[in-house]
Amino acid sequence: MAFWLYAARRAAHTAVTLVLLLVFMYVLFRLVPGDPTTIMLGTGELPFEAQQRLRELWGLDRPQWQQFVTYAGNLLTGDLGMSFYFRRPVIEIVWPMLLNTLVLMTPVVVISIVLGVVIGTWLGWRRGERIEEIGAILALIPRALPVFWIGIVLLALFAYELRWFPIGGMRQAFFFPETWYQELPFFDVARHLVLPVAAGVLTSMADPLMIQRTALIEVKHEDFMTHARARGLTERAQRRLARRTAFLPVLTYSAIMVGFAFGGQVLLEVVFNWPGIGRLMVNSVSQRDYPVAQATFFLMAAAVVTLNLLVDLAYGWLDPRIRQ
Amino acid sequence: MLALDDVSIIYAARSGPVQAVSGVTLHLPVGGSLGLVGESGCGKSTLALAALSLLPPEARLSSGAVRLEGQDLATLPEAKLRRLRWTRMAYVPQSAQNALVPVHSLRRQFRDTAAAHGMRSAAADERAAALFQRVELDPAILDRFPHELSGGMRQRAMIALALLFGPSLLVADEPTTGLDVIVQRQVIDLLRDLRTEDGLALLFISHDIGVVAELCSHVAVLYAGKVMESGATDRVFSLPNHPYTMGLQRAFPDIRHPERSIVSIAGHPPRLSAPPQGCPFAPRCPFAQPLCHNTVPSLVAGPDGRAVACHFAADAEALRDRARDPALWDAAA
Amino acid sequence: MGSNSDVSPAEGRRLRARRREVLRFLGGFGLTVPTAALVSAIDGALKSASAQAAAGQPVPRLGVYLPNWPDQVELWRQLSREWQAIGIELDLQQGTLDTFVSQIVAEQKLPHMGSMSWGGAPDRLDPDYFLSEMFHSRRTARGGLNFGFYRNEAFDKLADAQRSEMDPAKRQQLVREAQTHIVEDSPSIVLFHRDIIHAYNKRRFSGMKPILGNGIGFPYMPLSYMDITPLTPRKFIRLTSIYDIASLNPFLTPEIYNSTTLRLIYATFTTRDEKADVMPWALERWNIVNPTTVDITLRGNTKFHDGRPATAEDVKFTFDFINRHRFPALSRIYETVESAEITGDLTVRLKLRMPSAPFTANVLGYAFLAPKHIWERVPSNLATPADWPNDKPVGSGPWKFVEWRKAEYLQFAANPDFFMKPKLDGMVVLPVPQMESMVGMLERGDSDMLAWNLDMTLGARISRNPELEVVRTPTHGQHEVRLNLGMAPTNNKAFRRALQHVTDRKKLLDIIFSGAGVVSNGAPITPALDNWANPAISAPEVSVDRARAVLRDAGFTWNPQGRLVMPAA
Amino acid sequence: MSPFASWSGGFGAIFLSLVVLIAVLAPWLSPYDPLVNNFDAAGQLRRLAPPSAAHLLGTTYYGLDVLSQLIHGTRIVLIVGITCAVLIALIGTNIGLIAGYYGGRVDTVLMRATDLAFGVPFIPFAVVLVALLGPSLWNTIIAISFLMWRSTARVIRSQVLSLRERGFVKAARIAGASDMRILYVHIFPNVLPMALLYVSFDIAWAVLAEASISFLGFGDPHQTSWGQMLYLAYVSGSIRQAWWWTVPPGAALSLFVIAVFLVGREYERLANPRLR
Repeated sequence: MAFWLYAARRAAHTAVTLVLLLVFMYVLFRLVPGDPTTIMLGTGELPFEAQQRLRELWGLDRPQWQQFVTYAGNLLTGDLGMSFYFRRPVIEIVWPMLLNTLVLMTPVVVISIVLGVVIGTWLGWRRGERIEEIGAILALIPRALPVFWIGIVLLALFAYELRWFPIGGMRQAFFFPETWYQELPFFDVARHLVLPVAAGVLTSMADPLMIQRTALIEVKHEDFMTHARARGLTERAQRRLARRTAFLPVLTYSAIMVGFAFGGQVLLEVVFNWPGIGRLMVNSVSQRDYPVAQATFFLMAAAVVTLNLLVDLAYGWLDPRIRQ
Repeated sequence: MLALDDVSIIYAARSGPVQAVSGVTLHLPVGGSLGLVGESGCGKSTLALAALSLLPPEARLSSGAVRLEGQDLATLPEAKLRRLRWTRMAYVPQSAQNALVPVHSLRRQFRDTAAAHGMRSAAADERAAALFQRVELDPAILDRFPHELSGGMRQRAMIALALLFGPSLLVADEPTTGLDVIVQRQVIDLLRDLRTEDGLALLFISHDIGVVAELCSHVAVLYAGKVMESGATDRVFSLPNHPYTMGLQRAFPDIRHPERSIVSIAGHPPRLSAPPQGCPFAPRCPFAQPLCHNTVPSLVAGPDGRAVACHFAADAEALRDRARDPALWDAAA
Repeated sequence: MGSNSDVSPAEGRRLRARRREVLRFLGGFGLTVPTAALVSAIDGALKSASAQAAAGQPVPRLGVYLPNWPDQVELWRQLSREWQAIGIELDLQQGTLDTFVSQIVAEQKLPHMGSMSWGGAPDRLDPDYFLSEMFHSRRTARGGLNFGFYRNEAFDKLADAQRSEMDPAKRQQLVREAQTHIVEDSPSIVLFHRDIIHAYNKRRFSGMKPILGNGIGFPYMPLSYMDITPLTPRKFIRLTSIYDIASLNPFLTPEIYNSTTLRLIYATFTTRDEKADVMPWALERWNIVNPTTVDITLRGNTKFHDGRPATAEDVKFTFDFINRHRFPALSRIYETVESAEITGDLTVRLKLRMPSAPFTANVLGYAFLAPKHIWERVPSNLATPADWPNDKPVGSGPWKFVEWRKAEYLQFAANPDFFMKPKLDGMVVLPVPQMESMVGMLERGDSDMLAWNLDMTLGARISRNPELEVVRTPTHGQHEVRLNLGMAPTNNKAFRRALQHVTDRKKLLDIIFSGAGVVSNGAPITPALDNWANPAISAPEVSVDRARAVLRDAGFTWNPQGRLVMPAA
Repeated sequence: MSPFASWSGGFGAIFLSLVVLIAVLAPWLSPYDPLVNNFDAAGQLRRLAPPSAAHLLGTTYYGLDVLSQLIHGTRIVLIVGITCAVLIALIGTNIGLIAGYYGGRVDTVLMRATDLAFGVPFIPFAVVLVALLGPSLWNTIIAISFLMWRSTARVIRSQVLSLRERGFVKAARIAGASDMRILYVHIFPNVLPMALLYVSFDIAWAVLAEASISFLGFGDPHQTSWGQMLYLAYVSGSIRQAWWWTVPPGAALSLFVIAVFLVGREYERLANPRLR
């Protein structure tokens, strides 16, 4: 019962955070000068009078507070509004891009955490050995490289020089399989995924790795690890035990990591020409397409905030100590 | 059963090597019981870990040998050692709270231990239930997590876990610390029953000489990593030959002499990174003479199977008399 | 473990404490002081001065707006240095395109000058755009593109006259004369007309048609794709472009890339040929009855992509539809065309609100044939039919819509029913937002044509590849520096003319675009557009001495530090 | 501590000192003005010239000397890194201190703000801010600092939560010390080591963030930061052709960040005995 109360309270907090976020973003975007019609005005594609008419049609001539009331009201009914730039419901614009982004981000996050935990455990287990010192520094190096730079280097090597992988994009517009494995359903997307995922994993892996390593070093000194050794558990079983216990901080971090991944996603998407939500967001900011920019911002933020909530709740499941 | 011959252990610390245990020799016969007493930091726990060959990586056996049933543990390959652990020798650590895996249920911990030695889960469950009854715990508790149990229940579960394979040696490191008196009593009774009924050899570590006196036939008094005195428990505690034992004895309430006031030995144990030149206890010893500060006394075996490391062991009778005065101990500081 | 913790805690603590003391000091003092210094330094450097120049005083640092594009940044790095020769200094304020629009066009806050580049949209081939839109005093109103506040009655008259002059020869005269005013008054420093450079795979395709302002690959002029011929069994071409379209509704967007791409599906009534002359496209012919009456005749046998025949009904519907809904994107159509009457099966008579010389090119060339049977059934609950998604566009143009996957590709199939049948089976446009990837795709063979402004250095690299061909085409688009005539010293004609003399257009073009382009003669119409350019105008002589002489004659002096000083009142 | 570990910390420290030295001496060290186009004897622009004796690291698309740009870039890196780190430390530490010390509603509000900051995707937000404020170095710094305080605030708060229950804080409170005094005289020095550790990492993050923002084309076009160099190389399509233009700034950036990490690690080792 207490758990449900706790969960409900956390959920309420999350909801408040989301609402605040929404207002914050709305205000932020309205502060940016110009609207989508001004850009067409500036390139001389739209005369001033026509621009004014467009602003009327799109409701941009109304006072800000009225626009906000409309926006918030629509939002309550699940309507994210209409994109100025695409003149379609925002959800139709954002949804496919969000899916594309998830296709790229999910493997990045999952592989980063799995590899980070495995390697971090290994390094922590080897604490004090020279190989651990070198390994820890090696793990720091890709973390220090800008992700777009890694992407460029990977592209130069594996796409331009060796030609093993495509230059960018998510699919080849017209892909004609030549051999049996190329006919596998996701082959085309998969081969487009390799390089961006590699670049993403290289940079995202270091954090869970270092956290896992530190946690493991601390866990290793716990009495129950000595006791596990005394019980004659095999080294593998001991390491598994340590990994399982040390995983909790990584779990907490994973929610933050998804946030970072969302934030850094745009660089990967630019370098690898991935049709995802990060590029959509940056473009919609440049195009002053507020409804889309707000929705993308909000979706990302909501994902992070909600994940935080889920992680908090999952914590209870993974760490029975705080389950009450 | 268990024999420690001239064991010395050195810790590699940042400031330099630290001799935590030096030249300790102990013997625990099959079914026997040996208590190790001393203040915290005297090397008891290190010795216990050494007996199980569980020293942390930064510690190393610099001399001597630990033999279990005649086998030198140091020469055994890790795989053999692993199989020896828990089947032949089990361990009840200081705090069951920290020693049980917090994220696993007790059943899981029984099963994992069993699996490490090739016992199936079903068999482990059956054995765990039986052992729980043996330690007077409800087998339903097996599905609980450590934090859901009281301290006494945890400690008993810990003992039950130690008995999983019916080991012949049990090393118990302060198993009663942090428990309230009634629970302490239950645990001690349990250990005594195990010893007498199951013929378990017990290496019992405590700072509480009362408990040791109750559980162990033999005792070794440790100070600064060295044995100060050893022998049959009743003899050592009724007629201590070493001033440290005398002080230690005065530091605990004695049911036989409730009128005695409790003293504390003034001062602190020496820093092991820079041990004193002579007798390690000399700086705190109310009877210390110049000789004590210069020369390390060696452990001399006595006629009745006792041994003592004191230059003035011969004068023990007189010292015991003087030690009755509580003021003496406070003045030494 | 037990024995370890009591080893040397005191000593360790002492050591650590001492270290911490030191680090604390370093952290507290060592970081704050230099940072405070740095912050104030940055702050000082960023303070801008854009004050008006007073008579007899040194000219203050001149405020310059520039977009934060690399070529613009390089341009101003050059100009800042060159203009030092006449003793002026610049204060550069870079912004994004939209800050430019909202600040300068909408809010009319141009500092002393601002630089812009104007693309070569097809309607700008008509001289009216670069004359009237940019320099007519009417366009100094808020939102107008005469944001430097140039006002000259004589010029206004000429600009108005050429607009309604339907006789090409007379119009040519008027246009050429109007340009002389711009050159004389120097409200703008027109720099150069950068060439359009596209590249394609010549082993796979032939028949590319370079068109002024369009190159071989832009969709601005539909004619450019008509003769592309496959040389391999693959009969569809893949082209890469930086942009993607935003909408499939041709009534919605005025953005040039989007609107011209949709006009591949929706045939415009007229179009321009390789020589930039107007030619009929959806029309069979047009006939100017009088300056405000035009008869247009649709081609016989025109079919929409869904197989329904197109008739005069559809033509009339199109104009009525635009007039009724007043689509902002199509303002030039409803502002020009008053009404449309059916006069035959395929003939419609258009009544114009006023005589318009650019009518056949810019109105008939921009209006497209919309199928009545589809657009009359657009849901009425929309604020405007321009908001209808139009997911399956049906037009009568040379290319049929197949599929659009946003940010991935846009696919067309050839329309065999169009009077001029494409030689290809289809076309795929791949939006690739990075030049590097576009070049890479072309080199790897992942694309067949690079339809975006290449740079000559990249062009040289590409042309070393035996499979690839680079095509350079001039354009009427331009880079210019607009001067603010509303404030000193840029309100001084001699000052503006002096700037013309210290601006080495050739050198700028060489450095910024590897010389790929046409240097401006100072007039807003490119010399490459020989129909409209004034051959009598030649580029101002590049000479610091000349510039200084012009300034000296106008009363400017220089102070001992070499700074330009305003003439005494 | 193994010799290798101290060696790596030492390497970081030496490299950073070198960067500072280069930044200070940039005008004397760089062979050319980093913003002046170079022409050859025939008056031709040295466009994308490969490394030679005259230009050790070649030239850029506009004929600028890469080595000189690289050298001047150290200044931007230091300005961005240090300014951001200080701003972040100022904001983050104070929010953490106040939230942790006062608890209750203050804590709730400040932590809600921190949650909010964690929810905002960083790069897109920076892009919006730059669009709002205009592209300049100072605005980039503001955009970076505006969000990055979040981690510092959280960590400092949790430290303060445990510190405020300690004897010395209670004693100070009983002795009647003001909240200000307790916070900044008693508690602050104890969280300083952790704050400084975060400062060191913030330097690294800030430098990477500046490079990312520049790379997306929202940087200050008049500053030759390393990120700006990469951006220009990228948009001019010279990444593969002119390795001398793309490798040095990328490598310098990475080395700088690695050096900061190593020094931070070494510092952490000193400050946090558990990790020894």
